[in-house]
Amino acid sequence: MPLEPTRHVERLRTWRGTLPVANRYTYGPAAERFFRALKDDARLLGTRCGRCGITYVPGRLFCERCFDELNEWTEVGPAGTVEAVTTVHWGPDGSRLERPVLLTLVRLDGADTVVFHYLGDVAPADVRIGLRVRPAFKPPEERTGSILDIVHFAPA
Amino acid sequence: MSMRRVAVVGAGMTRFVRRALETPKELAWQAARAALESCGLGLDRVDGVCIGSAPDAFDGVHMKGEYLADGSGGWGKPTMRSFVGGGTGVFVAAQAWYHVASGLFDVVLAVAEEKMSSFYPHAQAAFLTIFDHTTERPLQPNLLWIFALEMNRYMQTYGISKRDIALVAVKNKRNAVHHPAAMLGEADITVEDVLNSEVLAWPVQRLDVSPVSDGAVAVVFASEEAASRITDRPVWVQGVGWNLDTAYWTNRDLAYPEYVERAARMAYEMAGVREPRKEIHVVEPYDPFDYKELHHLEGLLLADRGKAPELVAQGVTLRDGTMPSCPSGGLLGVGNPISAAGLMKVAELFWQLRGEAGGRQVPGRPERGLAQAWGDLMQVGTVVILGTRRPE
Amino acid sequence: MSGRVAIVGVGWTGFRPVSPEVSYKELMYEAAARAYADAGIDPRRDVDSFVTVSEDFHEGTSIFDEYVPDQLGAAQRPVHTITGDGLHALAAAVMQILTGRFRIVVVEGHSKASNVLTLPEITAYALDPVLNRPLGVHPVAVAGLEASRYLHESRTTREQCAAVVAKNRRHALCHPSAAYGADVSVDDVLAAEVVAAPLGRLEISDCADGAIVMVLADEPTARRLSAHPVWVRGVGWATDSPTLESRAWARAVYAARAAAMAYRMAGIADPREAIHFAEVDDTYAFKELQHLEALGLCAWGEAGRLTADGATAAAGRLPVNVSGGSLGGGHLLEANGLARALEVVLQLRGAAGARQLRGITTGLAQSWRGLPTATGAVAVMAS
Amino acid sequence: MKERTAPLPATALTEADIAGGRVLSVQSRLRADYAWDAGLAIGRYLEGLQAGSILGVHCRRCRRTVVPPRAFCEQCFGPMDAFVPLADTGTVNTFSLCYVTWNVQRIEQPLIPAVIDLDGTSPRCGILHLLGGVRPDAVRVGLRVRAVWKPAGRRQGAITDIRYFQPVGRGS
Repeated sequence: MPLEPTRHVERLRTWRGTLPVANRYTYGPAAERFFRALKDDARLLGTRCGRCGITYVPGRLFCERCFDELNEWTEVGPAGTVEAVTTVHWGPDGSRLERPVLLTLVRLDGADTVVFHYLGDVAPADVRIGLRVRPAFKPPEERTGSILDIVHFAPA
Repeated sequence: MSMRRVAVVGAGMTRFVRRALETPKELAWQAARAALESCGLGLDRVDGVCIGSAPDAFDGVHMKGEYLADGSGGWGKPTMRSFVGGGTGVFVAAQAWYHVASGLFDVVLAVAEEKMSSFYPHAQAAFLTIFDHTTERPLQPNLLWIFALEMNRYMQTYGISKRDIALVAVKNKRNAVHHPAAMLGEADITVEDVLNSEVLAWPVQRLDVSPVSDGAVAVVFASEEAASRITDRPVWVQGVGWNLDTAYWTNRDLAYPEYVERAARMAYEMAGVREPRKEIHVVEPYDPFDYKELHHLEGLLLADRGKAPELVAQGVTLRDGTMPSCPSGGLLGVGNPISAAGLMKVAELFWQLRGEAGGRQVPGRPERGLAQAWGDLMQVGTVVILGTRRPE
Repeated sequence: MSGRVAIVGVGWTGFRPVSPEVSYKELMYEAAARAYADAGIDPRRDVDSFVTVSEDFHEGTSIFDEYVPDQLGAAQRPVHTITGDGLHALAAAVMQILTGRFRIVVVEGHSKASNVLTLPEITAYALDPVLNRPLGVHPVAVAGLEASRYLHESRTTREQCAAVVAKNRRHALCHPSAAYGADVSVDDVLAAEVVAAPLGRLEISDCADGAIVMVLADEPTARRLSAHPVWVRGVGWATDSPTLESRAWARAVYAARAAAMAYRMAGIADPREAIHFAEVDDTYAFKELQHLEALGLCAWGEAGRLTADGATAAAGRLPVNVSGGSLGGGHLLEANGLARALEVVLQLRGAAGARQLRGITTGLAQSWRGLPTATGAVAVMAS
Repeated sequence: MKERTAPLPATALTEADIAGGRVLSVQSRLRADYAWDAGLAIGRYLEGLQAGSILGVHCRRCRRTVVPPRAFCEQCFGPMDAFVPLADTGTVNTFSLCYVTWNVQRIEQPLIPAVIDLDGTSPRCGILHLLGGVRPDAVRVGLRVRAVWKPAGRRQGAITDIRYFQPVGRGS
């Protein structure tokens, strides 16, 4: 420990700084295909691992369990089931939100995995696990090939 | 010393490219799958995973090791990511070694990945954040500074010329012509090309520097017993070493990488190497900048201080020289996705020692090779020695 | 395992909400100096390797391993960093010693969380940049969803989760180093504002500053250095899917796998019989319950009831987080798992002061890597 | 052309592929703000700079004076708190003429970063700073330099309270 610690509060200093980190991400071959289908046709595609019997949505390039390359594309949903739900009262920076946000995990029909997204057009009190929901897509001309091309999931 | 012996049994890699379509985890998967296929293993045979990746800023994911875990084969497995800056790629091999040598693991997959193109607009800007936040970052340093300062000190101390150093870039870019992963193989490059390239931070010029790259490399390590069931031509880990010098880099002798010497001595001692210049048959020193290869050959005790340029000038370090250095083409020729580039050097030794290096094969059936990486604020040395002879 | 590995020295500073009088280096130096004094070693002469844990964005520095050697006495020595929890570093140290080439290995973890002004945004940067991050939500949403699924499947109640908070913050009152000891009732917890339903504000650990250093040694060295070595009988660590899409949402699979590895190494067939007390991750109150079940210390869906009944309190049949956990002690970022291990060491040494447990010889420490990961580690230790 | 035994994976893109939208991409900017506690040693250093003085620290056991100051000696691991004012003159240990900024903008007049061994420290104990007030072609290793300070009223306790170092003998 320092031999002569700083005891004078007024002499304590902090140095302020920020990390200048900005990134641009390509989607990779699998997500490229998933998001093109979402953007162009409002279709939701998964890839199936025959060896493990799992359908991943969004479709993936490889199976994390067995490492097989996944080439078997299959359309899923668009309806699905709420697997988990939360009402979030904090904004991205930790400040209190005036209007809380509903988030959910949706298992699309035909998928073995879940999609993390907003839940909309429903009061928090009316949401329960097991609720049947469907995606609300943005109009075709507003879709960019993003997870936000789905506005939210809403009761089916 | 009754230590559990560890072998390298497989290796694989992606191409090194300026901008990859694949996501970081997809690059990791491509390399890892190639490595497993090279030795006929399924992922179910892997007990543990070691991930090597340098700053999170490049790939642009906080806790990048977690993000990379599935692509690296870590689903449901013990998975651990290490880093020692640019030394990470060779270190992850040392980490895989201690996983297996501990007796806790039989087969370990080491995966190194970097997708520098995700830092946008330019990856070099990420390096501002490696400097001390209070005493250095306000001066707006860039990575070229520390290399240029070290290179100048090295040249000044020993009277080395830019021309002496440019020979390294020429050698490595020519060697890389034969590497299927290479970005910058150039058969006809000359010293004049290097000396006439754009001055970035004198004495550093454009062709003294390795490129910003995306890529991944994977290597499979196995215990002696497991290796015997996988291959009849294992390559053995004979020694590992690593060493980290003070963070106060301006308080150091920049003309000599003492941390590399210390790491090398640790590895030589473990490998029982007493006369490295005779006993190391092929060497892959870290060459992110051309002078660094010289600096590192000296730190590895493979050249006298200030004398590495003479070895290069005499052709000793050519692929068909008596001590081939960077026969892969190195970072200057193959590319420099930081940690992946380091592990590429370990993979190169594996291929060279098995006689599988194709057009890059060094003559004379090498029995022992050394791979080395360097990193942080000219601060860390990492060394792995591989050989065809089973350790005592 | 032929060799045995022991913890022969511990040192720590903190744990406080802020620590403005020291830099991170000085914080680490103080913890290291204490650990070396505790072990009776000179780091410049006696230590064969150093393992530290850190994450770049928690430090505000890329490849932060650059800045660790000097204040640990580790300059020009073998040092490497693991981007994981402190228990991962502990496991790395154990492996190094088991190779037979290292006698003494030092492990370090620290938190200067008070210096990080935008922690939620940084945590959100761990989400998949294409699939998840564009939603632009506070990462606590992931914990809320996990709590939602866990409570649903395990039939655990919010009151049982609140009992974890009340227990751990009361435990922390008996720990002079804990940052957030308080006499909090279950009703207080349930009355707090909702953050990410079903998670309330008091069910979320607050961060603290601190540093922890441990000295590990092989058996002959440990017996020479220490009259009360604490033996590391097993270590394990594991990762479930890093993706939100394909991981297990109700069960802590990572903790179950890590525990299976550690129990195998320790030769433990029945953890309920072998483990006398546990320090488990309680970053969120429900995680303590989920982890106890994954560790096999109780049946699935049983941890909530046991907690509400007092079985996991200091005086209970299976004391859990007698230290106060991170709910009571403060969450220490990468050092959080080392805080769990530290309490196990102190208890097994009989040096835990007012919170000393009686009749214990074997304890377990467990960590979770935090949002949004599915990674955890386990260490089983014995006196 | 290069020899290729088997094609290796990874798909190379051009900048135009991404910028032109031929492949999909998404951008993020990390919001990462910090208030790093300077602590004892760097706190004193910054305080000294604000007062127009460069502080080093001396280890009695190792008989070494170093800068920037630290609260511990990395050589003997003992605590170190003998802060000593150093001269603001020194010798250029090494330097570069850098034509690229940290964020990769080309500049015509080079920045001249240098390691400057300050007078009063033990051998090879320099700091990183910039040189100024000198023609780039006149800089050499061994050059004697002196700090050029910001005016006292504009100093804030930062390494940039020294604007740069310039050759000794030039008025400042």
